[in-house]
Order: sequence, then structure tokens, then C-alpha cells
Amino acid sequence: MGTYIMKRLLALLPVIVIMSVVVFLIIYLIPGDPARVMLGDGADEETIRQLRGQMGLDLPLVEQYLRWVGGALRGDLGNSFFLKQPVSEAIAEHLQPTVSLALLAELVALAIAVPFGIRAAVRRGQFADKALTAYSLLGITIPGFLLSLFLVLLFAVRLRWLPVSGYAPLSDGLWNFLQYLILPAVSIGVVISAVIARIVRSSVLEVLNEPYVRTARSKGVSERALVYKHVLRNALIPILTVVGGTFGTLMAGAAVVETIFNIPGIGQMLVHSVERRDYAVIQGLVLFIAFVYVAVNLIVDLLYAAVDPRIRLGK
Amino acid sequence: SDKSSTDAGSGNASSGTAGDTAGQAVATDLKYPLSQTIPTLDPHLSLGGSNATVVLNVFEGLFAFNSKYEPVPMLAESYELSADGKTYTFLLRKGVKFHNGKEMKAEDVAASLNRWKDKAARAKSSFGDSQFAVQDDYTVVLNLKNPQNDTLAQLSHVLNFAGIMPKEVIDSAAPEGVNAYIGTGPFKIVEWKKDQYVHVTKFEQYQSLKTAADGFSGKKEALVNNIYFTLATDNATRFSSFLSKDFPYVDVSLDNLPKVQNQPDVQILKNLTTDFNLVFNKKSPLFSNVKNRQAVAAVLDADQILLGIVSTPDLYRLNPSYMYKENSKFYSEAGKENYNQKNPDKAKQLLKDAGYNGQVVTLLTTKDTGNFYNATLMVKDQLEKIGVKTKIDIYDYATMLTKRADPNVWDIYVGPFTMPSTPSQLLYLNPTYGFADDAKLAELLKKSTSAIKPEEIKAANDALQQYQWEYLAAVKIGDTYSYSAVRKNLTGLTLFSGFPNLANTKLLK
Amino acid sequence: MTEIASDARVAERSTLAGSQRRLFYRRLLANKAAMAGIALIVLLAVVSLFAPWIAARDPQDVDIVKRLTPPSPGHWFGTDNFGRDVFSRVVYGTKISAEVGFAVALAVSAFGLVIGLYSAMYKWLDQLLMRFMDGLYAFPAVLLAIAIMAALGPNAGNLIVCLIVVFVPSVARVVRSAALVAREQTYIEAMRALGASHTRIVWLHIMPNTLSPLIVQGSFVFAEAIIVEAALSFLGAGIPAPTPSLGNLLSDGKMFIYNSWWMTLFPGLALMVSVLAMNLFGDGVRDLLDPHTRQARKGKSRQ
Amino acid sequence: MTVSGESRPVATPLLQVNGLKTYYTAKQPNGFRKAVVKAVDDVSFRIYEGETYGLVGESGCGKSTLGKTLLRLTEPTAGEAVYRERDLFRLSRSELRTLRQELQIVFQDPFSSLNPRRTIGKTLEEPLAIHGIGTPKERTERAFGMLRTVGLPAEHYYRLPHELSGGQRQRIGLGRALIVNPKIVICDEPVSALDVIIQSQMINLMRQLQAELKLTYLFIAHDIGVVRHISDRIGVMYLGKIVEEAPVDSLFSTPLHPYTKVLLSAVPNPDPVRKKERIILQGEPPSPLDPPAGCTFHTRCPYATELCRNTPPPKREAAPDHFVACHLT
Amino acid sequence: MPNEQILLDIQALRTRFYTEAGPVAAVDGVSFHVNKGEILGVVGESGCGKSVTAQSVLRLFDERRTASYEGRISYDGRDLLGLSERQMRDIRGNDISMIFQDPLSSLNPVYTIGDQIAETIRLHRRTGKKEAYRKAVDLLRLTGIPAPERRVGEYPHQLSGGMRQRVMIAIALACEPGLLIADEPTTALDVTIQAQIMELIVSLNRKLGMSVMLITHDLGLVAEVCDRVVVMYLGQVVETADARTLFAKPRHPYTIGLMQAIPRLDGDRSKPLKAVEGSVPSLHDVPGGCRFAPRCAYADDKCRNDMPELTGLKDGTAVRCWHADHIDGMEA
Ligand SMILES: Nc1ncnc2c1ncn2[C@@H]1O[C@H](COP(=O)(O)OP(=O)(O)OP(=O)(O)O)[C@@H](O)[C@H]1O
Ligand SMILES: Nc1ncnc2c1ncn2[C@@H]1O[C@H](COP(=O)(O)OP(=O)(O)OP(=O)(O)O)[C@@H](O)[C@H]1O
Ligand SMILES: [Mg+2]
Ligand SMILES: [Mg+2]
Repeated sequence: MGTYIMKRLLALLPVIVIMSVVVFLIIYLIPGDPARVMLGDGADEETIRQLRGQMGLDLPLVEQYLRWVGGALRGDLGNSFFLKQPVSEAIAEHLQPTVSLALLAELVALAIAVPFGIRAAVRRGQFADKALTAYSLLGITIPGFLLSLFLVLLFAVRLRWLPVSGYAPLSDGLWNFLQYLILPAVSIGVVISAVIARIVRSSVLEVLNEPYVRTARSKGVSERALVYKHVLRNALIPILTVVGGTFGTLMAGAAVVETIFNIPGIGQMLVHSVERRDYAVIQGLVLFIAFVYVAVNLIVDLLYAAVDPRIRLGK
Repeated sequence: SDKSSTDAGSGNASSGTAGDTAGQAVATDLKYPLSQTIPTLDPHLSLGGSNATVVLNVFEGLFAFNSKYEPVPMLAESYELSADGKTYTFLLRKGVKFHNGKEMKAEDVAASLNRWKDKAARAKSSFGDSQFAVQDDYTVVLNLKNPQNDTLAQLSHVLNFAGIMPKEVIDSAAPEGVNAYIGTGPFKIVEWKKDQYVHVTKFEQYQSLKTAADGFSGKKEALVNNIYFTLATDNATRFSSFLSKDFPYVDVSLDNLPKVQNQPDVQILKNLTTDFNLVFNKKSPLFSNVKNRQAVAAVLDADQILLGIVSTPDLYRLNPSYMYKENSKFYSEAGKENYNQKNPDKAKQLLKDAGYNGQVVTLLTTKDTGNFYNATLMVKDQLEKIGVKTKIDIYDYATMLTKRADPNVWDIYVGPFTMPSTPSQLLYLNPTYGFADDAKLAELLKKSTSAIKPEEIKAANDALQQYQWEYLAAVKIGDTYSYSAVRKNLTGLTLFSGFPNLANTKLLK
Repeated sequence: MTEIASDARVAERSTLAGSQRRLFYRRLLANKAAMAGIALIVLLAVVSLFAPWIAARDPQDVDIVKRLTPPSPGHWFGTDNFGRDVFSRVVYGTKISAEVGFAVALAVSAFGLVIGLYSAMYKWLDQLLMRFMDGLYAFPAVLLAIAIMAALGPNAGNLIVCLIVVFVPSVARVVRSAALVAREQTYIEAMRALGASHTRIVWLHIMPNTLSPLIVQGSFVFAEAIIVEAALSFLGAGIPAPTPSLGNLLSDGKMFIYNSWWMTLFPGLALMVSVLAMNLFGDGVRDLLDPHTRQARKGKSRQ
Repeated sequence: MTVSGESRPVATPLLQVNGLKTYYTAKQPNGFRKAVVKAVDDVSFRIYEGETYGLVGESGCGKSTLGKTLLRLTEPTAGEAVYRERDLFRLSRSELRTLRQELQIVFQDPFSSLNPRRTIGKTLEEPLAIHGIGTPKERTERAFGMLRTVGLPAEHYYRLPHELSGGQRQRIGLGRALIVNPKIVICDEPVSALDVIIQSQMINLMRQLQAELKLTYLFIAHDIGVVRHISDRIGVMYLGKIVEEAPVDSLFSTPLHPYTKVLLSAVPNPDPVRKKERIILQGEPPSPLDPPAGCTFHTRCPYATELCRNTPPPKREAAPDHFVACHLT
Repeated sequence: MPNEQILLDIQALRTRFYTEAGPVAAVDGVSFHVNKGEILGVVGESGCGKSVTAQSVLRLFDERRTASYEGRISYDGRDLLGLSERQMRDIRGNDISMIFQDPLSSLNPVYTIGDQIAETIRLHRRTGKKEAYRKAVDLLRLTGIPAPERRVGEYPHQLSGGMRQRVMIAIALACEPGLLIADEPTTALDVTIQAQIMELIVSLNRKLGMSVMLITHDLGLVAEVCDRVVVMYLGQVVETADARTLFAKPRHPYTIGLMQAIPRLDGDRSKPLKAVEGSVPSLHDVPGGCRFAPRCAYADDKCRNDMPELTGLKDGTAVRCWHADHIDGMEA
């Protein structure tokens, strides 16, 4: 197991090398200059030049890259001029909100998608199934901002149940922490649930046709136990895959919702950093996201093995 | 138009007064929205927007604008100007403390202002190599090569703000900014959580002036203990937070206005925020030819463009001058016959004369902030009506900045400009911004700043503006306002070009 | 046992093929979702092809005096903050978004197909390509979009390039996994036993098996490309304004959502219809292809 | 039966396999060490022109691997297979391609061995197209001809595989192999998936075609009744090795290897009156990942001795043409 | 006529499936019975409706969407088709249990075999978890799995095919059912293993007195283990008889064809096998008259037009054939 995980993490190396080169090239290609952003419209050209020198932007690209790689190998992702802190520290700070949000959103999504998807599969062609189709189409097409806006107006402005926006770390108390995350988690969760519910439906349908379901039925298992015990666990693998995929995407992909709800997460950090060309942070984040992506895949694979005893890792 | 809004033509808007609420319970904490991220809190590098919102409450300069854009002494006790107009002697107030407890002395002021002068392009172009020198502990002297009538205005201006910081801070500053934010203002910085909030707290040792508060000048008394300048980049979020009473103040878009307009506990403020100008790239093949620039000026219909920017006649005014009307020193109507001409025929003729034959005009803009895009779209529409081929290049703000510094990739740029108070602050008269390259313009600009007597200033300024309307480094389009809403329990808030003076502001429970 | 192929029997060919086709049509007609999808796609196609005739006005025509007027006989969907006709903008927006979606779906399918097929065939290539795809997949789309638009210039073509890069990994994976399954089929082994070349095996025998997941995934990419374009428009990295893509219309509409709801509602509906069309179509295709595979499976369990 | 076992001329064999080994490397379930599956382990046999060589053995003993290796669908680890004086395992790609026409295969699974998306006609024409035989029109004619040969109506030309029954599909599988006029056809359990009636039709057809087209079969199956019916000589495989090889009659009258005896006794006899004595084997077949030392059958052999447990038995000729690898005979 | 001996009685069972091309009766008027303690063989070509009949007995097809049943199935005097779903659940696995052809896919891959055996016990008996597990181990031992204490915690994929089928049998035996339906229990297994499993089923039948309905198309198997035999063709029963009688004197031409198709170990190798020509027609296209007529060597016009009934003969045999009297099965 340990060796397996090590091996998987080693497989990450080529991805990281590719990503780091690509991100460097992209940064080289994108016009825009962090010095100019920092100093603004009325900045003096001389000052801009100085600042660029300070930031190391006047070095040849290859040298910049090698310097950065040198640092990265020693675990140093560089410093952000804008955040005035080491990139790794900045990422660590923004991690909790994003991970919390992503977890909660997945939870919301699963809470909706699993019962709904199962019902639709069992009642194929009937009302629940059609409702699921409608729901998932709506969920996929509804623009995220509209849903968020609506939730905020209803639950925060009108009913005053929850705050409009903001974030409190878990150390501020559970309710404090949750109250800020509920609305954004629902906004994201609904959209994801639309995707997951469809997968639940189709993979449950697939499993329903398996001979061992017939065996269970022939043993006298009730419909409910049949679906929740025998079918669901076998249908879990495609569901896990999608959940893992969406979770990975949420790392950087929740930027819009994070912005709307003012959650200081990775997505917002990435958007801000791109906006102001905070190269060190962009590079660090891209690497980090790639890492998370691989880590999530790895966790999903470990879960596969937990769910399905046939899957043996290392094969 | 609507009674609930306070029209603050002066560029200032105030909510209520601090006096009439004595006896009510007051809140000690205040949350104030920031709409953009803050790259730095170094006052000398600050570019307006969210930076200024914070910086102006933390730092102070020798002078500060009052509501009429007049520089009034702030950290300076007084100043003397030599007869030739070249030597300023600033006497400093005594007993002014920095947030670190150290008293402000001349060495701090000189160090701060010499650094500021190098960092702020507008100051550099005004003061060149002149240095602020320490005369004694409370006296700083500035020797200029030529008279500069904008000296005090430059020292007061809110962008690249000439804030005074301790000498040690200046000495240890890196190119990307100072390492500690220590000023003399009524609030001191406690924590800056990047991209989230800036927490400032009442500075107990603040030495207030006794003169009446006016703009950013005069008396300042911190009436709340803590202010959290909170970043909320999304319009709708800021507004919802206002509705849920999280923020007592918010900027209000036209669309949101009806929701707060007739609320009894909300006061609507109308602030003069920006003026819009169309800037030509004077190095571009097309607009290096003044005839083409004139053609553009001839066709523009300012009313329509402004309407396109703000969507309502309530939020703009026509103004042929590069200065606000309120700026009595530099306001001028010279050359106004070239403003808002709406004359397509003339434009077509001019184009013909200039030999225009269908080259594509590139309009550079961004959708990231402000109303750049709206204005650009309206200009494009009007240009197309006289047969000019156009293309809009939209980039994110950072890219746009870089592209704009490149003379080869754009022709026209339309954008908002924050509160010019002297001609020397007009970026587009600067060779780096739109690449103006005209000896006469430079000459006239110099004259207008070096004049000393009010009549001379007026004459020089009229001549400058007259010439600008012919040379057309840029075309003035008009001034725009914006609404903001204040809960009535927030009293004493002063807004100056949209930037709040949070001293004297009280939040009732 | 040795019957002779009489002409009469051969003549059955047409009736046989005919009844096959009829059965297919019957199934297609019975599949309401697919039919609705096809109807909507036809609608989209008509709108796209005849946009200049359907939209009475130039979608970019500014008439500032008439700004923000609600729907009326003159402007069915009202006007926006520049007085532009929202109906014309929605028509053109749909056209452009559909074009982007289509171009992206097509290109992504082509690239995804080649990459997926060949990585399923060759192990070393698989390692190389799939690692690269992993990298692309994890790469933040926003960064990519801003980078490509800023570096290559803001236009629809470059946006399409960006979306292609974003979507290729997922399609390549789907194709690859379908191809991996097909590759293990005995008839592929039979082809090798017959001495068929790799090219023949890949394109004639494996590729058709990847088509149905590819079509489903392609229709998904079409829909998703439209949605992602809309999301990028919010960040200013979509199809550059003033070109009326649905994303641009929505992001314009957001500024006036309370009082000028028509600026959001109609583009929103158009977006939903476009996405719906392709989703229904994709689902329909899958369902249509399903009975066939199920039949085959049932047969197998009989042995 | 074209050539009976006894009247076989002393001619050179058509295909002579010597010391064939095919090993797979598989990852071990728990770790990262590679394990070797000796799927075919030192197998030698010969096939003479016109005969049918039957190969029986239980699942996983390496029958298919053997067949596929001969066609180089799986690469051999060692050994040679001499076909018309050329070692199949030393042919270059292009030589192999041309020789493939002469060596063909029919697979067990009639459902996955035909491309579900190609019509029967196209499937039959494909081998001709691959080898560039004839014009498209001629190919079509040959395809119709082949349909007739395998006893299917011409209309099937336009059908898709899923529209045919298993037996009909298997006929197509045979037709596809025969259309290039092969010399040897390797039949990898071609009737195992079919039910008895279809199976009997198919066996009859194969025998008939063998006679008509002068074919040589390597016939793999696990049903010893079927193999007996079609073969001239039979090889019995156990765990990668041929443990007994003999002409049919000799094998059935005097089975020598204990495993062969078990196989023969396990076949149910459709005669309720004559119930016979069954040898019921205990235990499961050992894993080819970890074959037993000595005689691979000793773990299940009722007569196993110490010798069997330690020393692999050599192959020897117990009677004319009757070979066996067992210490006890 | 109520008969003490009869355990399961199927009368005119008709199971229809709703397919895209309209409803089809996969089982069309099937009647037969299973006596207490006997092994009944059900044989017939692939697709003739053996499995559907078996699954209809337990009503495993979804009556809401997939299938409908007509006729009468009574078990121990109870009419199964009239029971509610809940009552039916009590029958399944308890009174009647079933084992399927493919032991790999018929066991749930994600639960241990112990779980799966214990589940059945706990569904029908009030036992604790521990108790159920102990019982599971006993059952595994009964089916001859070595080291059952260890195996009980393993997953299906860790077992060989033969062992999996034993587990299926253990599940089926868990509640000591009166009737075991074995649907082609050995088709997927090797001959040597197949013999082991059949041996086991027969010994259980002997030991426990449990009736067995053995579905297969292997006539050899039937000859060895069955007491009586039902022969099915295209959804109908064409012949039922005592096993000895059937093999000695098959009456229906289809039964005869079936027997001749098997390559016998003692048969003449030089002659081709006798094979029934043609293949089974589609259920959508059932011939009028006798269903076997298109493939039958004896068919005449009467056969092609009129459907014969299943008629009982003197020796207890019943045949669905117009020519039953003058066909001598072994003549060929
Ligand atoms: N590609 C492969 N990689 C690793 N092991 C393999 C591979 N193919 C087959 N084997 C193993 O080789 C052994 C022989 O397999 P083979 O398919 O030749 O058996 P078989 O006798 O044809 O069995 P069956 O009757 O089930 O078809 C088995 O243990 C099998 O698991
Ligand atoms: N769920 C279903 N829907 C429609 N038709 C079905 C269904 N299940 C079975 N059939 C059809 O009913 C007929 C009888 O099938 P059944 O499975 O009973 O055959 P069988 O005698 O068990 O054959 P085998 O020996 O292959 O198992 C077949 O033609 C089959 O296609
Ligand atoms: Mg095999
Ligand atoms: Mg069956």
C-alpha cells in the first residue's frame, strides 16, 4: 500500500514537469506585467523597470525557470510580491476554505443525487425518472451566478437565516463555520448533483441487470435492501469517479462562487493572481492543483479498493 | 431628480451630521466594502480605487483637499512661498505622532516626499530633480527650478498619495513597496489579510486639527474603534450585504437603485466620480495625423456616449473642460466649440482630407473594471456611423495596461480618469500615456503650472486648453456620477470622489 | 444445406435493408427524447442559418434613446442598456454560441478520437499521451483562456482553441476506454490472425465501437462549451464583446437583472434550449444504440 | 474422416511443434514482483496433412495459448513450429502475412468473434481485401459462395451478426477462416458455446468441409465426446503440458494417464440404465502461477506417489503412437 | 386432482414479456409438476423457455414493467401467483430457492460469501449475526468446501468457479427449502468440477429429501440423476416422462433429435451425427400448428395447421405430438 502510494506519487513527476514548463511558457506568452499592475496607471517607467528587476522578470526565461525549479525542488515555491508571503504559506491559508467548501458541496450533491438517481433508475420511465431528467438539465444549464443570487436574496436578505457572504474558519465554532458555507455549498452542490444524479441513475440501471441482483431477489431480499445494499455499492465506482473528478475541478473551478460569497479560497486566489500576474502564486497554484488532482485520483483509487474487494491496488 | 438623494456637485457627499445623534448607542465596529483587490497599501504607489479608500484614512500628507479641491494644511502648520515662486518652506505641526508612537519630524517628511516624488510619475514630471530638504526638526524646504503652481495640489492629490511615513520605513522600503504601514492618520492598521480585509483601529494618540472638517481636511475624530475594510468584488454581493445590514454603505448600480431609493432608513448619495476622455495614440499611423483626431472629435456625441456609460441622464453632465467646474483655479471653457460637436459631415470631410481609406481603428479596452467598455462601445458606434472601420480589442486589465504602453497595437482608448486637480495631473498630456509628442503642448503645460498669479494661471490654462482642443491629445467626453447608499445610522461619512473620509463617522446601533 | 442463391433471395436484400431501416426509424420515433432533441437541433440550425432573416435588426445597432425598453411588438425581447434589440442579439448569440459549440465539439471529437485510439493501441504512447492529458485536465481553464486570448488576440477562433484544449482530455479518455474494451474483443484478434494491418484494425474495427460514446460525449462537449464560454464571459475571457454570444448577453444582463429581466431571461432560455437540444440528442443516441448492445449481451449469457 | 489414424503414411508432418513454451508475465496479486505463468510448457507434437488433431483439457490449461502461439497472436517464449520446412516463429512480418492465409483460426465465442457493426458479407470479404485477392466483384461472389458452403441462405449476406443465432454466427466464423483457402485451421472450442443440436450441425459441417477442402484441423475443446467424434488423434493437456497423446481408439480403449481416465469417466452418459462408475476428483486445479513440483497432476491424482511429487515424469511411447507422461504406467 | 405427492404444480403457465416489438409469450401454456423428494429434469434447446419458467415460479420478473404471468403455480397448496410481494418474499430463499448458471456473476462481488449466506438466514430466521455466521460455516462445510472457517470471510473472486457454485448451493440450502431450482448449475464449469457439483446436489437430495428441479440441456446429465424429465420446445412442454422411459423410448421427434445430437462415447465415429435441421424460430414468429413442424421429419399438413395437445399415454408419459403412437424413438 505504502509503496503503491509512493509509486503513484512518482508518476506525478512527469505531469508536474510538463505543467511547470507549460505554465512558464504561458506566463511568457501572456502580455501584462506584474510591476505595472502593482504600480498602476500613473506609474513611473523607471520605477516599473526597477520593480521588474527586483521581481527577477528581466532574467532570461530559461534562467527564471531553472531558478524556480531549483527552489521548488527544495520545497520553496517562491514568494508573492503582492501577498508578501511565501507562496506555499499563502496556498496553505487558502486551502481550508476551498476544501471545506468542496467537501460540503459534494455532500449536498450526494444527498440530492443518490436518492434521486436511485429512484429514477428503479422507476425507469416513470415520473421520478422524468423529473430527474428535467432536474439535471436545469442544473446543468442554470448559470451559477443566478442560482447564487437567488439563494442569497431568499435566505440571507429576505429570511436572514444565513449571512450573505464571508468565511469563518472552523476554529471559530462549527455553526459559525457552517453558516457561511451553506449557501455556496448548495449553489455548487445543486449543479454537481445534476451531473452525479445522472451517473447514479445509469450505473444503478446497469447493476440492476446484473445476475447477482436476481440472486438477491431470489433469496427474498426486500426491494429497499436490494437497492441500497446490493445495488448501490456495486454502482459506486462510476459515482466515485465523477465525485472525484468534480472535487478536483472544484479546487480551482469554484472561483465564481467563491467570489460571489467572498470565500478566500484557491479559486479566488487563482483569479486574483492571474488578474495581477502574480507569477509565483500562479506557478505554485498550478502545481498544487495538479498535485491535488492526482491526490484525489489516488484517493478515489483507494476508495475503489475499499468499495470493491476485486480491485487490488498495484495491478 | 429624486429627493432622497443628496446631490453633491462638489465631488463631496456627506451623510447626516455627527452632532444630531448624541445620546444614541453607537457601534464600535464598522464594515466598509472594498470593490477591488488591493495590490499594495504603500500610499506612494497607490492607484486609487480600493487602495485610496484605506490609505486616505491611515496616512496623511502635508496638505489635504477640502471639498473645493483646495489644498489645506494637514500635517503642515503653514508654508511660505518665496517671491520667485521657486522655494517652498513647510513648517510642520509639532507633536504629531506616528502610529508607532514616534513623533513626526522633518527628516521623516523629507524622506517620505523624496521617495514619493520618485515613485509618482505625475510628481516626477512636476518636480524633476528638486529635493525636499530638512531645515530643522520642523521645517522642510523645497527648491524648484521653475515655479510650480500645482505644488500643493500635487501634495494633496489622492492618487500616488504623498503620505508621510517614518524615515526608517522609507529607508527600508523595497521597490515593491514599504514593509510597514505606519502613518499619522486617525486609524492605524492592525491587520491586512490579503484579498480579504484590512482591519484598522482607532489611533488613540491622534492629534486632530481644530478647524472644521471639510473634504479630507480639518478635524478628524475616530468615532468607531474598528473598521474592517472588507473585499467584496461582486456587485450583487456588496449590495446584498448592504440589504442585510452588513455594510452600512454601498455603491449602488442603477439597477439596484429602486430597491433602496424609497427606504426610510437609507440615504442615497450621488457622487461625482470620474471624467471620461478619449485618448488617441498619437504614434499610431492614423492618429498621428491631427486631421483624423479632429474628425473623431467632430463626430462624437457626448450625450449619447455618457448615456451609454451610465444609462441614465441623472448620472452625467456635459463638461468641455479637462477640469471639474468645482476646481475654480483651473476650470476653463476655452476651446469648447470643439466639444460635443455631433457633426458627422465635418468628420467625414476631415477624414477625406486626411486620406482615410478604410483602415481599421483599434479601440483598446477592458471589461474588468469601470465603464471602459461601455464608453468604448458607444464611441465605436459613432465612428462606424461615419464609415470608419473599427475593431474592439478587449483584454483583462493587466494585459490592457501593457498593451496601452505599446504604441504599435492600438489607436483609441476611452477611459475614466479619477479627479484631475491640476493640468499636470492629466495623464494624457504626458508623453508616456498616449505618446503625445508636441513641443507646443509641453510648453503650454509648463507655462500653466509655472504661472503664479491667479490671472496668469487662468490665461495660461485657457491657452493650454484651447491648444489641447486643437491638438487633441485626448477628447473630453464628460463627467459621470455614481450613486451610493448609506444607512441613516451611519452619520458623518464624507465621500470625496467616491473615497470615504471615515473620521468623524459614527455608526449608531 | 447447399442452397443456391436464387435471384429471389437476393432481391430480398432491399426489403430486408428496408425493414431494418424502418425498425430504426420506428425506434427513433418512439424515442421522444431523441425526437425532441432533433427538433431542437433543427430549430437551432434554422436559427443559425437564417439569423440575418430572422433577426430584423443588426444585433450591434446602438440606439441609446431606446435603452432598456421592455418587450414590445417592436422589440419582442426588449432592448438592452445600449438600446440594442435583445431579440436580434439572442438570435445571433445563439448562432455564435452554437457555432462555437459545434466547432469545439467537432475538433475535440477528432483530436480525442485520434489520441484515444492510438493510446489504447500502443502502451508507450499511452503513457506519454495520458500523462499529457492529465496535465491538461488539471490545468485551470480560466488561466488557459486568459493566456490564449491575451497571447493570441481576443477573438472567437482563439477561444475555440482554448476550449478545445480544455475538452480534449475528457474525450480522449472516453474514446480510449471504449477502444480498450473493443481491443480485447475476439474479432480484433481474428483480424490480426488474418494479417490485417494496425491501421485497418484501428480505423475499421476499433473506431466504430468508440463512436457511440464519442457521440454522447461530443454532444456533451457541445453543451458544455457553450456553458463554459458563458462562464468565461463573466471573467471577460469569453468571446470578446460586442459580439453577441449567449455568455456575453448573460453577463451584460446581470448588470440589469432586477429591472430589465428580459436581458437575462431570453438569453438564459436560449442557452437552456441549446444545451437541452444536445443533451437530449446525446441521451437519445445512447438509448437508440442501447437495445442493440443489450440484445448482444443477452445472447452471450445464453452460452 | 479423410485419413484414418492407421492408414497414415509415414510422410513428414505438415506441422511439427518442438519444445514450445509460452510464458506470460503477470503481476502478482499482492506485490510488484512479476510472476511467470507457464501457460504452455514444453509441448511437442505433430500434425499430419488432412488429419484432425484434438486437444482436450480443462479450463486454463493452455489450450488457447497454444493455438494462438502457433498463429503468432501470442509470441512464443521458446521452441519451434515447422510448417512446410519453415519455422513459423522465425518468419519476418511480411513472410508471416502471406503465410497467414494458410493458417487460420475459428474462435469459441460466436458473439464477440464477429464485429457487430459489419455485415456478414463485409466480414466474409474482409480477409480477401486484406490480402488483396480479387476485385471487389469477385470478392462478393466468393462471399456468396462461402455462405452457400457453410450452409446459410444468401440473404444473410446483408445481415448484421446480432440478427443471427449462435450457430449461424459460428458458421460465419468458419467461413471467414476458410475463404482464404487455408491449409490448417485451428479451431479453438468452436462448438463449446452452442447447444447440442446446433453443435451437432456444426460438427457435421466441419467434417464435411474437411473432406471437401482437404483441411487439417487442430481442434481444441473441453468436451471429450465432441473431440472423440471429430479427431484422429488426441492430445490431453494438463497445466501447460501434454500428458497423453494417442490415436482416438487407442486413447478411449486404453487410457493410460490418470487424468485422462478421470476425463473419460466424467462425461455423463445419456443412458439411465447403464450408470457407470465415476472417478470424482478431489480438490481444485492448481494455479498456473504456482504449479506443483514433480508431476503437475500429483495434487489431485488418486495414485500419486513420492516419485510423482518430486520428479516430473518423462514422455514415453507406451504403445505405438500412444505417448504418455506418467510414472505409474 | 390434489395429490399428496405433488410439491410444485404448474398449470397452463404463460409468461409474457413486453418488448419493443410487442408482447411475446416466452412460456406459453406450460404445465408440469414436481413431486416431493424427486429430481425433475427440464431439458430443451437454448431459448426454449426453461429459465423463464423457473424464474416465473419465484416471480422474479418485474410485474410492473417487464412481464405478466397467467395460469396457476401452486406450491404446497398455496397459489403463488395470488400472493402479495411481501408474502412472496417469504417464499423466496425459504421454501423455494434457486441457483443460477453462472456462479461468478450470480454472487455479489462486494460482500463476503459469509455475508451473503448469513443474509439469507437472517432474512427468514430470527437469528443473531454470530449465529447466522456459524450456520454459514456449517453450510459451507456441508457443501464440501475445505477450511470453511477461513473461506467464510473471503470474497467471491477469491474462489474458483466450482467453489463459487458451492457457495450458491449453500445460500440456496440456508433455510432448508422444500424445492431447489437449479438453472444449468454446471454449464460454466469444467467437466471434472461439474461432476463434483452434481454429486453434491444428488447427495443433498438424498440426504435432505429436498426436491430438485434441474434445468439443463445436457441429456447425459439428466440420464444420470433425474427421476422424471420435462422436455420443452419453444415455450411449450412437448414431452414429460419417467427418465428411464424417456431414454428407452422417446416419443416426440424433438426429443429424439435431441438425443441423437449428442456425440456418444460409444457412438460410431465414422457416421455424421444425426442433427435436427434448421434452428428455433423467433418468438415473434411462432409457427401455427405444431411448433416443431417446420423442423420435423414426420410433419404433415395436420401438424402444420393444428396444434397438438399434451396427451397422456398409458405409461405415464405425456407427449405433444399427433404421431406419438407410431414413432419409435430408437429406430434411427
Ligand atoms: N494475456 C495473458 N496474460 C497472462 N496470463 C494469461 C494470458 N492469457 C492467458 N493467460 C493464462 O494462461 C493460462 C492458460 O490460458 P488459456 O487461455 O490458454 O487456457 P485454455 O486452456 O484455453 O482455457 P479455456 O478452456 O478456459 O479457454 C491461464 O492460466 C490464463 O490465466
Ligand atoms: N426479460 C425478457 N424480455 C424479453 N424476452 C425474454 C426475457 N427473458 C427471456 N426472454 C426470451 O424468452 C425466451 C426463453 O428464454 P429462456 O432464458 O427461458 O431460455 P432457456 O431455455 O433458459 O435457454 P438457455 O438454455 O439459453 O438458458 C428467449 O427467446 C428469450 O429471448
Ligand atoms: Mg481457451
Ligand atoms: Mg436459461
